[in-house]
Parts: sequence; C-alpha cells; structure tokens
Amino acid sequence: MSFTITQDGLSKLVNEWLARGKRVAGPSRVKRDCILYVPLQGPDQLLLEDFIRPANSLKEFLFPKHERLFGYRINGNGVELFELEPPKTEQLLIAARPCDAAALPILDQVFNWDCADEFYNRRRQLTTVVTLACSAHDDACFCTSVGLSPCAERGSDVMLVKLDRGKYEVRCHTEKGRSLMEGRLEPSDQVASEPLGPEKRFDPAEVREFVKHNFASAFWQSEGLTCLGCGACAYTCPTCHCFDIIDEGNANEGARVRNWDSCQFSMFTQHASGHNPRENQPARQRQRISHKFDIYPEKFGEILCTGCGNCTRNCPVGIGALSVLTEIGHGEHL
Amino acid sequence: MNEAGQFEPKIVAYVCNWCTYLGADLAGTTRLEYPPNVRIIRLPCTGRIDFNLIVKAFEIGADAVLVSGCHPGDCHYTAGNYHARRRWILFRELLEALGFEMERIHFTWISAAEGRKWQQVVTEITEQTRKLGPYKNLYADTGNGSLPIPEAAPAVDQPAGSEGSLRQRCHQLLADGTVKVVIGYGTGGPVCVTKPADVGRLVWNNQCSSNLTTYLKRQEVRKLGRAAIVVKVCDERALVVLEKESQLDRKDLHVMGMACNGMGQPKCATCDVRVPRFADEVIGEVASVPLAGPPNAAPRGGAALEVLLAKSPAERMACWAREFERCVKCYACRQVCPLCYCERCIVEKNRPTVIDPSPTVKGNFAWHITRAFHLAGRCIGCDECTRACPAGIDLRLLNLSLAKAAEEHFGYRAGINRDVEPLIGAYSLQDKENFIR
Amino acid sequence: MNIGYYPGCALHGSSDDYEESLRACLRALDVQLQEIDEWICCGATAAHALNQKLSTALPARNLALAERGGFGEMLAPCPMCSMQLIKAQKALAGNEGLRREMSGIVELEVRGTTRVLNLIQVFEQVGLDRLKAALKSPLKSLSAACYYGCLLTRPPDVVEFDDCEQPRSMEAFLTALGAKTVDWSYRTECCGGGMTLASEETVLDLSHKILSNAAAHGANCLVVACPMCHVNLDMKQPDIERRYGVRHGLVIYYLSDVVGMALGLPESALGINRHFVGKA
Amino acid sequence: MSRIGVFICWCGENIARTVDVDALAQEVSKFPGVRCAMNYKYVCSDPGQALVREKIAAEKLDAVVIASCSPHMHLKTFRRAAQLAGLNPYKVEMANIREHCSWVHHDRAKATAKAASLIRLSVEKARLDHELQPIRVPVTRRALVIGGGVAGIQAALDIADAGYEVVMVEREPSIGGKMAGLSETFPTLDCSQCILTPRMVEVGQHPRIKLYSYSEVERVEGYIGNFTITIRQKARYVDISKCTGCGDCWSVCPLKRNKSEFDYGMGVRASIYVPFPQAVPARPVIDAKTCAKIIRNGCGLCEKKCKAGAINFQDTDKLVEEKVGAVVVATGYKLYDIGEKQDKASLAGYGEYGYGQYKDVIDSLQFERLLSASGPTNGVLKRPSDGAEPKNVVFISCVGSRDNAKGLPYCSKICCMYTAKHAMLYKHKVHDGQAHVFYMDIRAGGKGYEEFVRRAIEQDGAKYYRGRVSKITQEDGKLVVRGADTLAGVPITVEADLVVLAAAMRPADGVAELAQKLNVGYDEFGFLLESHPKLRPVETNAAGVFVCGACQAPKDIPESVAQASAAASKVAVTFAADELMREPEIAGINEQTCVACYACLRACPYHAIEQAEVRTPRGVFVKHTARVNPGLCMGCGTCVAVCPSKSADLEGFTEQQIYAMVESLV
Repeated sequence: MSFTITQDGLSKLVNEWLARGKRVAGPSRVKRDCILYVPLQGPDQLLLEDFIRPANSLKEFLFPKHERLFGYRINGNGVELFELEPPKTEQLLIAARPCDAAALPILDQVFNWDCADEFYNRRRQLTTVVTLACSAHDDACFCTSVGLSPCAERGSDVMLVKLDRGKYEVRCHTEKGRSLMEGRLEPSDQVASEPLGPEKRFDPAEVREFVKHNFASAFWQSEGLTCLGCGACAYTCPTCHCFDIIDEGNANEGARVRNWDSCQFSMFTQHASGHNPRENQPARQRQRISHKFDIYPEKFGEILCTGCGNCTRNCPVGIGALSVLTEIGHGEHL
Repeated sequence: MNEAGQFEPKIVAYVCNWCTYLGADLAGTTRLEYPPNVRIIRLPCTGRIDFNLIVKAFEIGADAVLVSGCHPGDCHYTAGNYHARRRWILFRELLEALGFEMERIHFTWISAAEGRKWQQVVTEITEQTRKLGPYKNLYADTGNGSLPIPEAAPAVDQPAGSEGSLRQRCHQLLADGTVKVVIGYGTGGPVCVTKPADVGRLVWNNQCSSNLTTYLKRQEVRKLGRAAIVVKVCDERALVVLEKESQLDRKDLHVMGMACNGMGQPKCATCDVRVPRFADEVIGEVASVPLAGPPNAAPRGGAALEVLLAKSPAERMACWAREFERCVKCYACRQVCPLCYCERCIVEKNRPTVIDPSPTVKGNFAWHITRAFHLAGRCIGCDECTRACPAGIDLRLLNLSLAKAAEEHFGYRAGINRDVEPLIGAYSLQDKENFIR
Repeated sequence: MNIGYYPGCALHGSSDDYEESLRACLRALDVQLQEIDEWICCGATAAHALNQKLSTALPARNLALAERGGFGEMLAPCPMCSMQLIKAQKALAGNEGLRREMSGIVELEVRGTTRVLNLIQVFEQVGLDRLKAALKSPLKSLSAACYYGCLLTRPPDVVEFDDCEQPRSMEAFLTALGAKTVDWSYRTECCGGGMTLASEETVLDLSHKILSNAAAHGANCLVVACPMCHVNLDMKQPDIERRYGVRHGLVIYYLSDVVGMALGLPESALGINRHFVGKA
Repeated sequence: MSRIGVFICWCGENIARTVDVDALAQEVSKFPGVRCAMNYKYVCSDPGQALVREKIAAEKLDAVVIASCSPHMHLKTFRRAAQLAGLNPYKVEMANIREHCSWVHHDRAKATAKAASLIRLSVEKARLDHELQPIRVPVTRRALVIGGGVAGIQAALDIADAGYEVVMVEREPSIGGKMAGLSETFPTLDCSQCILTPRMVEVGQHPRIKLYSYSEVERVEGYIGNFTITIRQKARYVDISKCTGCGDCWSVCPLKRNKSEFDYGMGVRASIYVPFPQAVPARPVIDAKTCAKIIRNGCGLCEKKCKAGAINFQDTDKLVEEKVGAVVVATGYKLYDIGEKQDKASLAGYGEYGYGQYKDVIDSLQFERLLSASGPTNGVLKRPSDGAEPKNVVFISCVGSRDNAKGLPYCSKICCMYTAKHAMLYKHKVHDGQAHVFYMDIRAGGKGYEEFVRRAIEQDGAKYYRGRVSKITQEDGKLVVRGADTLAGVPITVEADLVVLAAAMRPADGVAELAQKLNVGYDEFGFLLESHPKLRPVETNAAGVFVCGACQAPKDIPESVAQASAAASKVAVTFAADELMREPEIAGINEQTCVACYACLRACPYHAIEQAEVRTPRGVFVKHTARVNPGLCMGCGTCVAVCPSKSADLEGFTEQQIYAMVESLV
C-alpha cells in the first residue's frame, strides 16, 4: 500500500503555487545540452526524466550567488546605513535530487553555528523540498560512497519515487511535506522498488586518514597539476558555501553584498602583503579535499560532500573530486 | 525627469583635452547655446578612452554616450585618435552583437575651432535621445530571447596510428631529455607526462577537442621545465598569438602538431586549417575526407551568428540578458582560455572597480563584454570558454562577432600569420570611420 | 592556350595581312584564337567624340559577347580597339549601376570580367623561354626600330601597359629572337593615325619624321603592332618620297611578322609579300 | 574624508548672471569631502587668489576645486596660488562652469543644476588627486648634429659657439653637402664655395666639435637629455690621424676613371680620392668597389707611396658610442630620379625627356658642376656628349615637382630661382648662347628674388615659355625639345644642345630609417615632421630631437641656415639648466600585475615604454614587465586604454579618478 501522484498532479501543484505568486524551482532544460535548476514559469518547463541531474545545485535558492546584506547612503560627509527587507516569498523546490537535498542540513549548520544568518534561515523556513529519487546514475555519481543513496531521505520534505512513466510513489518525510501533499495523493497497491545506486568507490574514513597525514605528499602536486583554477566545481557543488563580502555602489549609495567565492581561485587566500599561503593550484586542490573530508568533519561531525558528481561533470579538464578520492582509495598515492 | 515630468536625457561625453574640450570652450566663448544635458569628462586624449568607460557610463544610467576627439592628423599626441578609432570599429561590432541601441553611442571628431559643431552635435544628440526616451532596454530581458544554437560538424575518426606514433615520439623526447614534460590528452582530460614510462597515458582520438595551450600560462606546469605540447592546428593559432604577445619563446617549447580530421565540434564545421604549419613535428596525415565547411572559410559564425545578428537589437539584448542571468562568475571561461593570461584579471582590480564582481546581470554584462573585447583580434576560436561554461552560456557568438569584424574591417585573423602585428596596439590611416561624425 | 579574338574592322579590311600574320604566327605557337561571335565596331575615335554613352555601349556589347562565349581573356590586336575595350571593361567592373544600365542597352548581361590583351601581351603570355625554344632562324639581319605608336601605351592609367613614354617590351622579344634593336626617339610618336583621309599632309609629315629618325639611328626596318601605323608608315612611303624627296625604303613589319620569320614561317604565310615596301 | 575647498567664481556677471552662485555654494558644501564652499566675484584676481591661499591655510585644505572658467585658461594660475599656500599644485582641479555652462545655457535653474554636477565631478577627481612632483631629468650638455651640409654646419657652429660640445656625423667622406658642389648662389651670385669653405674649416678646427666623417648613425637609445648614439665609422682604409693630405696617393693611383660622386658623374676621380680639393677633413678615402688592391690584391701603389704609412687595407667598419643630450637632424635632400627607375612605387619617371638615354639631358646639380670653376670642366661650359659648347640650352622647371602624375604634388621651392640663376650664369659663360626656360609658374618670393628673375629675362635675355615640354627627341645630334607656350597659345620646338632638368627635391636616402631610430615622424614623401608647422617648426614629436634644412621640407640656403640657427637655439634652451623639468602627469606601470604582453609598448606614440625585468634586490630574475620611461612619456594615456589588466595608469587622470567622476553622475 502506498500513495501516488501523477505528472498531471505535479503540474497542478506547480500551477497552483505559481498562481499564488509563490516561487517554484526545478530541473529544466534551458538549452540543448544544458539542464539546470531554475525558477519555473510553468509546469511544462519542469523536466522529470531522462537525465542524470542538473549541472547546478539547489543551494542557490537558499544561499544565492549574490545577496545584498544592507544598504548605505552617502550623506554629506557622513554615511547612513539601512536594513534591507528579508525574503518573504514561499518557494517550492520540486524534483530535486536527493544528493542536493542532503546538502541542505549541512548548509543549515554552516549558516547557524556561530551566528544565525537571518536571510538564509528565513529562506529555509519558506522552502519546501520535494525530491525525486534517482532512477539512473553515471560514472561521476558516488552518493553511495559518502553514505547516501538514490533515495536518501535527508533534507527532503517529500520524496517521489518513480513507478511507471508519469506516475510516482510519494513518501512524505516531514509535516511540511505532508501538508503540501494533502489532498493530492491517490492510494495505490504499487510500491516502488528501491533504485540501485552506483557502486561504492572509496571509503571516506580512509580519505580522511590520508589527508590528515599527507599534507606535504607529492600526490597533491601531480593531482593538481592540470587544474586551471576556475570555480566551476565549487559553484556547482551543493555543499560548497564560501562567500566574499564587498561594498558595491556608486558615488551616492550602495550596499554591502555577499557573493559566492571559491577556494580554487588564486586570489582566495591572497594577503594584502602579496603573500599567498596557498600559492599554487595543487595546494588549492588539497584544500578542497581536506576541507570536505577532514576539516569540516572535524568541526561538524560529517563530511561536506553528497556524492553528486557535479565537480567531475563540470570540470573543464576532467578532474573533479571523484578521481582524486578513488585514487586515494586505491592507494595509488603510495 | 524635470519638474514638469518631462524626460531629460543624461548624456556622458568623454572628450579629449586638446581638440573637443577646446571646441566646447569655443562654443562657450562664442555663446552658442545648447541643451544642458551633457556632462563632459575631460581626458588627455581619445587614445585614453577605453571601452570600459563607455560601458560604465551606461551602467550609471546614461541615456547616451558621446566620445569625441581630434580629427585624424590633428592628435596632440600624434596617433591616440587612430588607436581609439580602431578600437571603436571593433567595439561597435561587439555592442551590435549584444543588442545595444547603437543610436545612443556617438563618435565625433570636433576640433578646437569647431565650437559650432560641438553645439550642433550636443543639440542633436540631446534631441535624438529625448525622442528615444530613457534607456530602459539596457541589459533587459524583454522576452523572446533565445540564442541560436550552432550546428556541430559530424565526428570523424582520427588518423589511424597517430596515437602510437605520438606515444613513441614522446617516449623519445622524454628519454633523451629534449623535454621534461609532455602536455597531452589523456582519458578524461589533459595530462602532464613527465616519465617515459607513463606515455601510455597519452591518447589521440576524437575526444581531443580541448586546447592544451592554456597550460603554457600555468606556473605549476612551467616549473616542470621545457615542455612538449600536443596541439591541433586550430590550437596552434594560440601559440602564434602568445608569441606575438611575448608570452612564450618558441625555443622553450616543442610543438607536436597533430594532423586532425575534426573533433565534431561547431568550430570544426568552419575549420579551414587542418595540417600544422609551424609545429616542430607533425604526427599523422589528414584523411582526404572533405571538410564540412568550405575551404578557406573565414571564421565566420556560420548560421548561428547570422541568425543572432538578424534579430532586432532588443531581441539580441534579451538573448544575452537571459544567458548572463545564469552566469555564476566561476570564471571557467577565463581560466580555460589560452589567451587570458593576466596574473591579476581586471575583474579582480578594485581601485577602481571597473567591473562589478557580483554575478548580477549588470556585473555579468560588464564581465562578458570585457572578456570578449579583450580577445578582440586575438581570439582564435577554440571555443573552450563555451565548452567550459557550467551554465551553458554560448560565449562563442561574442568571440565570433569580433572575429568577423576583425576580418571584415582589417582583413585580420588572429594567429594565422606570425609576421603580422597584433590588431590592437596598431592602426592604419585607412581604418574606416564612416560611423564617426 | 585558347583565347578570345576581337579582330576589329581593320583586321577584316585594310589590314587583313596583319590578321593573316598573327593567325599564322600564333598557330605555330599553339595559341588558338576564337573569334567572338557577332562582334561589332569598338567605337574607335568617332564614338567618344560624339556620345559618352555610345562609346561605352559599343565595347560593352563586345565584352558581353566575349563573356557569353566564356572568354576570360581576349586579344584585340588593334590598339584603338583594345584601349576602348579596356576602358569600358574597367568602368563596368567598378560600377554596379553602369553594369545594369549597359546590360539593358546592349540587351545582354555584361559584367566586365574579360581581360583585354594586345598582341605583345599575348606573346608575353607565351613567354620568352618558349619563343627562344621555338626559334628556327634568328633574325640576324634585322636592325629594328620598334615603333609603338601613340595608343599602345596610352592613356597609361587605362591600358596599364609598359612605360608610357619609353616602352621596351617589343625590344625584349626582338633581342631574344636575335635581332638588333636601335635606341631611337620616336617610339611613341603619332604617325598621323586616322588623319590619312582628312589631312594627308599631316600623315606624311609625321610619318616622314618617324622614318627619318629610325633611319638616322641605324634601323633597317620598323616593327609595329598597330594596323593604322602600318598603313601610314608602309603604304605612304612612296608619297613621302614624292613630297620630301627622300626614299626611306624601310620595311615595316608587324610584330607577328618578325616572330613568325624567326619561327621559320615563310613570308608568304605571314602576308609579308603583300606589304608595299619590300626588302631593299 | 578629504578636506576640499570649493571656490565658485562669479566671473563678474559672466557666471553669476546665469548660475545662482549662492545656492550653488550651499549645495556644494554638502558634497562628500567638501570642507568649505564659497563664492567670490573674481577668484582669479589677486584678492581672489589671496582668499584661496588664506582658506588653504585656515581650513587645512588638502585639495582645491575652482569652479570658474576653462582649465586651459587658469589652471596654471591656480596651481601657482596653491603652491604659494603650501598645497601641492597638482591637488587643484577646476570645474568649467563658464564656457561649458553659464555661457551656453540661459535657464538659470538648469544651469545651476549643471554647475553643481560639474563641481561634483571635479570634487570627486580632486579627492583622488595625488601629490605630484615635476620630473627632473639630468641633461648631458652635448649635441649630435646629423648631416654636415650647410644646415648642419650652421647648427653645429652655433651650438659649439654657445659653449656646448657637438658631435657631427656626416655620411660622405667630407662635410659640405650639396652646397659645396654649387657654383654660385642666388640671388647675389656669390661663389658658393667661397662662402661655405671657411665655415667648413671652422667646423674642422673647432675645439668643441668632434667630426665623424664617412660615418652614419647606427643606433639611438635613450631620451631627451640622455641619448646614447652608436655611430658606424665606415672603413676608409686611410688612417686620417696619420694622413697629411699630401696627395701622393691619388696621383699615383692608376685607376683614375671612376665617376666622381661629387661631380654627379660629370667628372672622374681615382680609386683613392678626396671628393673635392677643399674637403673637410682633407683626407682621402679608398673606394673599396674599384680599388685593385681590395678587389683582387693587386696594385697597392698608394700604400708604397704613402710616407706617413696611413694606408690600411685591412680597415673595417667601427662602432663608437657617444652620449648626447639633444639631436639636430640636418640630412638634407637629393634630387628626384628623372628616369624610369624609381625607388618608390608611388613615384613615376619622365620617359619622354630621355634622361639617362641622351647624354646631354642632365639634371640641375650636374649643371652646377659644369658651371663650377672647380668643376670637372674648370668652369668652361662643355656638354657631356662631345665637349662642344652648347649654343642653345633648354631649362625645364618642375620636373617631378607639382606633378601629381609622378607622385610629387609639392613645390620644390628653389627650382625657379636656380633655373633663373642657371640661365644667367650660362649667358655669362656663353655670350652668344641662348637660354630657353619652360616653366609652370615663377615662384620668386623672397628678398631680391623677383628682381633676380627679371634680370635673367631682361638683362641676360633668357627666353621664358610658360608651358610644359611634352617630348625630347634626338635628331641629327640635336635635342629636339617640343613643348607649348601657353601664353602665346602655340606649340614650340627648340633644337637644343643641352637640356637641364630642374628635378624635384626629395629627402636624402635613408632618412626614413633614421627617423625610425629617432622616433621622429615623416610624411608620405619622407620629409621629417615638425611638431607644429607654425609654433614648433624645428621641434619634433621626439623630445630633444630637432630638425633643420631640407630634410624637413624643400628650402633654399638662407632658410636652411635660419632654421639651423633656430634648432641650435632650441638645443641651447634644452641645455640651459642642469636638469630638465617635465610635467609629472605621465603614465606608470604596476609591475606587480603587469604580464608583459607589451600592448602598451606597441601602442605608445612616443616609444616611451620599454621591455624591462623585475629582479629581487639580490638580482634574481622575477619576471618581465613593461616600464615607462619618464623622459619620453607625454601623458596621452593610450597605454592605459590598451592594458587588459589595467596595470598601466596615468597620473592626473587615474583610473580611480575617472571612474569616481563617472559614478558621481549617477
């Protein structure tokens, strides 16, 4: 015994939300060869099947790439600061991948551990996440290696699991999820079979052990050699959350803003003196892996990776975390 | 808006100190009245006025921009205006491709004796802009925007045996110490091979579309010592540009030219160079499979650029606004580009902030305009920027619009001729100026 | 080699010896001349004196015919014809509006793509090397004054051929074929041209000066590449003798005559026997 | 925050009539960074300036904005005023609210609003003004003069007499130039050599002039005040320090039939020769192209004969370096090649005149040699073909000059005068001869010039025909010159014994290459470009490089000499102080961020940017970089515009200032 919803039911849900002026975001084909999570104009833009996952992640709906924190006005010889209104639009993230949803509890910790980020938390409260369990995976996927699976529940309010084409089993995990789905479900005899995930590729504990003790290893030199230092991996990663804060404005007024940043950029750790503690790309690569599998777990008790594989797929030179991690796992570094 | 609610255009004028500024002085001395909408920014010479300033003027809400300097031959600094003219010729083409309203961008030569011309120009521009109304469409997605998608060439197999010969030669080069590292293609991505035993990691197949010359700018790779680099002919053009710009000494490099039958990319559809011409050695022979494109086809954008340019300016602007909306400023486009080799990119400069670093539509336009124009007369059309973009932004069309302009106006193709001076930084008295009043 | 051929009125009339000569000579050199179908008058002096449009339309029609025949190049042995044709061809090639207008007038599409050559240029295409290779009887006895006349090199910006005032291209051929050439002053002077009928005195005076200067510089013959020059210098020699009391007795050869002779063709095949002044 | 004082000028009624200066001062005082704002009737007046000075002191102002007229009018005035008050003069900005506002707008409200906006721009700029110090460049007080013709001689002597050392470089074996080969000079008919030779000797003997004859400028490095010149001393095969000039060598040389360059082929010389008897230095040179010893190791008679042992057949070119602070270019002219062969595609010859074909068709410099008492014929007029005395001579002027068809549209300026001189001198030598002159116009502007031409016509009976010559033919030993007399409307034929062609003047060979070394511009004909045709006629755009004589444009001897003295005085001005002061508003490169693509170097109109290296204090190479030479930069900012990383910037108009100004317009 289960509850199901059809594609039409989902479309109706999307239409209703949009009609009420709320935001709905989900996977959509923005052009040939490019599928992204984007705000939807209508249910027909929603893409549910026949692809692995979007090239970006869900984080931009909670932690946008650009956010104004407060405003300022130059007034004579003084400066006047003013608060900005917090977000207030409810949003539905639909057909999200479990590996994206699993990143949200991680981000919750990051934006609340020392001070509570008002804008983030407000958005989080206004957000309902409907995931769609993965029915396919590719060579870049490795959720099973980091303790997740194609139908991992973490971060989902509701999870959809495919039954037939256009029909989904609905599993509500939270109250938010249940109220969203209320009156939309049909009981059914069908129960979806658990989809198969990718084979396990490495053990995070081994990786952690390795990075702890091999800070100066030549392994990093050879691994990082072909990295070009762009931010494609970090910016499409569901869990990477570094940001930069600057003031942006004209001669009369402006705002303090927060923009995404990436530890792969050469300027990321550049000191005003000109000294750069991570002075080359291998050091920056090492930092990314260390942070995800050692430094972050040290502080928060869990790894900073959901195995989505976006870093591999989006890397212009085919590096990504996975190849590094599997090499560590295989002991190729020794 | 004025008190009566009537629209008052804001016009920013960048003028040179020696001709147009004095021309405006003369208009004052002779009491020639004109509308008070123009704000003059005095600069020493039109040679100083770069395109970022024009972009910035629109960003701060100018409804029209006027750029004016000395007539040809009159430049106080002998040639600043010629350099400026050449840049404007190209920049206008980029703005056209982006869908700027060109009737808001004016170029004039006004001498110190032409007070009346200054009066006329300012009056006319003010009235014209008043009729156009505020520049609402700047960076606006007014709907209907979708960029044309270029067609790729059919994939063709690479010459048989090339891979083996490549590995063999690289083994030799590494073993006899000719080079310390081979920068080549591997399975899944580029590899740097430093030991003869590892040459098996090198591959040559029809997945080798990326341009490895970008590694020549990487300090980490440079430190390894003298390099052999695997290039296709189209990539080789980047080496020509880099050499012209003093970024490499060909003596320090061993160039392995690969005979290439095409990689099935859009760029391969218009490829007219297939066999390396100045590589140190060539591996493989090109099959006699005819090219998808015509022989000697210029690097025109093909159908996609034509389709884009056939749209209305508002539609073009909408297309790009929609594309740039997705840009997250990960700078993959910059990092993969073999010709973006600045150690500190202009976008990282913050005194002053020429380009807003924020990934807003404004900041993204400023970035992509700058990136494209910095490649004017330099881009060799490897399309790596487009391939690398995780947001699927088709940057190639901007590059192509400039490549087309360079060829049409100056008969110039980047990286084709080792003896020709770079396009920017040179000028000709014959550069056309039919757009300059 | 296969090129178009525009004889013009002279080569089918008073100067058919020129046609005979150049056809024989070029045949020997493997150059096939294909006469343009339905060619008409080039307009000569008369057309441009009367009507600008007519002076373009007449050659335009001929150019259109040549284009219809698919000829990229066309020989016009008479310098007046070639000059008129080149002038029209250049005007047409550079002016879309004119092309449209002329195509209407001549009732045939004309684009101005056919290149018009004079006889010397055809020999240049054959090339000195090939001529030397085909040389059978070197022209040792000739001491030639090469005479270009007024039109072959003029107007220089129209015909763009050789140095306008001191041409040397014919000398190059003659030297290669074993003849001596003289350095003289009247290479590009006027022979009187079309004044033969209107003012014979002028023609006699000018031709006499040319012949005298050639003789004074040691020439025993003149070589020309223009039918009109040939008529004045050859046919008028008895009249000159009557008027000035000087018997020049200089043989006037067409360029094709001397080339043909060097190739071993008999004088009769070249029409030399039909000249008025024979060998002294 | 800055402490900027804004002074709004009424300019009497000029500004105050249209702009509400009180309201303006009120508004301006609220601008960020403005410490005080006030208005005054005439800020440029003494009390106005006193007010500015007083406020600078009282309010501790760190920058000043004067809202008044155009900076072209009074910026210097106010900078001086600020300096008097102890404020760096480069911390003064002006807002042009008169020419650009009150004079061109009538609506008081709109004009006042615009004035506020213009002042805001200037305040933004002033906030970011740097304190600048004028650039001081040390000066080597020594000059290089290139070319030892009459202009170079004059310039060298003037500079040397002013007390500075001079290095003179002359390409030929002797100085003297074209003038040394002339017979007499117009309009006085004094003997050219009589007036020039003493000046040549003076150069040769002047204690402050170092003469490099038979030498050329190989390389030029540096900038105003600090040039390093590499000079190529061509192999002379004669050690002039040993040579006494006795003449034994050239009298013994068996090869005496070489065409003399000095006589333009009208005379002959030996293979070891002094170009002309009065040469300076009066030392021979061996012509390596004809000398039997050098060509095939034969002869060697001169070496045997030379008592001083000065002959050295192993001589080679030598490079020497000289440091100078200024350069005078006086490379002079050559005549246009009249024949068919031209050295430039844009030029065409005159086949119809038979120059090069008929021996008796010569150019004007050749005729000068035939007239000259020290010439190959010792001043007896004999025509080249057979040595006969020509009884009819035709002179044709404007051969090349003013002829668009030949590619030289300009007037050569001296031909009318020397042709009249030629006609006159000819008549003085051949009393029963007749001179015929074909001319287009007679241009005889100058003191005594018109009278001179009239004398040629009226006293010496030269026949002047206004018309061109169409053809020269040779018949019966005569040159038949056919032309037109357009005043009479008839064709003319003259049977001449000699034809003299007044060929156009062109810059000497190699001037373009020299100009490139010196970074001096030149026009399409190769004449060097002066900085400004009226106000800076001897300066060039390369600071410290001056021009004089016919290398700049066709000119006659008096003009060349006057210009040479002008150039010399400019050199003296340059040398007047120990250091040169240059405006500090020039470009600079951030060497930290420069990636050495050298786009700036290629674009710089002044070649002021050079390739340089960054090294650690211990000398370890770090990177390549572009670097601005402050001695050459003129501050146009073209480098900034082409710099992709904006590592270049321009003082006085910095990137930060420009963007701050634009952003204030929001």
